[in-house]
Amino acid sequence: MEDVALSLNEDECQLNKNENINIGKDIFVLSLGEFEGPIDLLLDLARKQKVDLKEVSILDLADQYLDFINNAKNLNLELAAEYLVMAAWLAYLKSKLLMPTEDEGELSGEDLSFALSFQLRRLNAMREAVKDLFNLSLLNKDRFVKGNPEKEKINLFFQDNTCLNDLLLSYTSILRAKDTSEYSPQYKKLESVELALIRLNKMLSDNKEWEELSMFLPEHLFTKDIIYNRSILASTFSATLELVKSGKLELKQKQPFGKLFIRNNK
Amino acid sequence: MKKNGSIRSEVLFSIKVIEAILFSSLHPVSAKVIKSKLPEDANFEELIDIIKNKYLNSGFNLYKVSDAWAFRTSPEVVNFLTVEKIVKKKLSKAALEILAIIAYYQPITRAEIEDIRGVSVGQNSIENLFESSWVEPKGHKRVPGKPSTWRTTKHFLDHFGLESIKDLPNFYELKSSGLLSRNIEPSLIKKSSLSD
Amino acid sequence: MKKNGSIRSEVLFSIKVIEAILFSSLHPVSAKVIKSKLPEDANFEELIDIIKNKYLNSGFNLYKVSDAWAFRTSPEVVNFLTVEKIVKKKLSKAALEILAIIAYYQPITRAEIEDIRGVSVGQNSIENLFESSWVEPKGHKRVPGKPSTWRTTKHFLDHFGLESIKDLPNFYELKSSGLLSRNIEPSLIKKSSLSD
Repeated sequence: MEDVALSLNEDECQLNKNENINIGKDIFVLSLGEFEGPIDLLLDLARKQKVDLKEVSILDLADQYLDFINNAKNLNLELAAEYLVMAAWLAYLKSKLLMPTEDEGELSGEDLSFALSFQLRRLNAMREAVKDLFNLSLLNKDRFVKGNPEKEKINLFFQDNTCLNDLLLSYTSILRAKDTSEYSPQYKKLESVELALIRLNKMLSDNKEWEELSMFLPEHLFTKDIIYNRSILASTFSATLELVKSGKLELKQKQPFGKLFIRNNK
Repeated sequence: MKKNGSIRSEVLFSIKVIEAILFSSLHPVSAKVIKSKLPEDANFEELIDIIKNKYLNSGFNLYKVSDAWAFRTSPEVVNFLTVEKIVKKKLSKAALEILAIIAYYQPITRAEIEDIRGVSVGQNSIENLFESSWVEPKGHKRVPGKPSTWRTTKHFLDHFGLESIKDLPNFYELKSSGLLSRNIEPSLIKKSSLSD
Repeated sequence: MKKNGSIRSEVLFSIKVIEAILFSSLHPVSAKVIKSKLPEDANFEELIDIIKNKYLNSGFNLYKVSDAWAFRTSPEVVNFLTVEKIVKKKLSKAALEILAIIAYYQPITRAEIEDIRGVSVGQNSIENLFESSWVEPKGHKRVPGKPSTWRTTKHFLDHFGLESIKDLPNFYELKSSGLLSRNIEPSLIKKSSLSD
């Protein structure tokens, strides 16, 4: 909490701050900027009537306000819209007060002027309240706090919030990290084209007749490793094409997807 | 509490404890904190009364601020004190008016403050009061848009030497005159015109 | 100074002034400053004596500091001014890792911990765990340099609700709980029964 003292200047207490405004007189000093909106201006005008706010004549007040606004217009001053809205409303109120209608459901001129008077008295009460508040015994002005507050002696108890799960997660993260460092990918067992070439060369050396290519696959072809089996088929076929290309071998097939036959080209 | 006309020693000791706690603290100390330092069977209200009376004619007095207590120098001797200057933070006239309105009408929404003042309340006005610990939000009003409502803080009471909001100047007079009502409804207009 | 057994009102007022000055001042106040606030004919020594006696059995007393005076809380009740606060905190990531390694591999030396973690262990890391009673030294390893070995404490078991170190889930239990799977998902960690 900030240690601040509120202060209220004497001039801030002045509610009748615009003594120099003379309504309807030749000397007319306009300083709307000093008012916080039309209600503020109205309150100021009401206080000029120098009677209890309860007794203020709303009709007189409306006239004074409208004079004020008209004067401002004559001086070609730009008036904020809210001042004009209030002027229009007061003109309406005035007509209601002067020519009462018996229209049910609409507020009477008396109701409206009471509402306005209530609003003025309420705002005035709050302005007085500000003054009253500052007439109290204020802290750091009339009453003082201890000059040298003693340092709070605080005993801190540290309660460890670590739970077993934290410990285990920490441990397993170490284990996982270690595992990563020893990781070596396992390659699938495959037969290379080079191996198939060596195999075919050996098997073909003394072969002069057409024979089915499947006869040249290794003996234990059908192992459990399907990928390995397929790699043998693929590499054997690739090696065959390689040997045909180099002229060492002849290859024939009678029909599409039919059996392949090979023979030595010597 | 008294035995053969003499205050028992436990009571005397409890009084000492309370005095020391209040004496050493800058801010008002809540009843809850004080009670936590006293024996279970201590009669807190009676102890506070004894201390209040004891310092009635001292250079510093016991003040109640909401549900907390604090020693503050007596306003009687203020002219004899040369206290290290405390930074005075001036609030604008508008801010002071808003502070007073919040104090008297709390809890109150920004829109209601605008109704009373007849002008819009700048975005920062209430926030500034909040940052200086004069006001604090107090939930939302159950109307469309659920606007925040505001109330004054314990610091506000402490600053103006008030025990509670009911001790605000003319609080009861304003209340009974109907001026503390927020809305000017036709029904209210007629009723309060009668109450004058 | 006394008249018909009652202290004169000027004296009472001077006492109030001195009390307020001492209360509100930041530092002990010198006799000279206090005297400057009192009427010329005031008997300073007597006033100070009265005040000293007045607060002899209070929660705070008048102390003379060199040639200055100040109120200080009574040493009798100073313990009641202590505020106890519990601060909840967790071990740091590094400390937790070291603690976990000690728990699983105990007794273990600092060098061995470094081997497992793959990073060096800060000079204070193990000492901090020791001061917080998580681990304790357990003799020396019979290797060159005779390094200290560390093990977890009874406090460690108490804190984690373990009866013995054997109750820590072993490698296979961790594996089956999913904690060791490579792509461990946060949701899995939370769902894991180990958290209970």
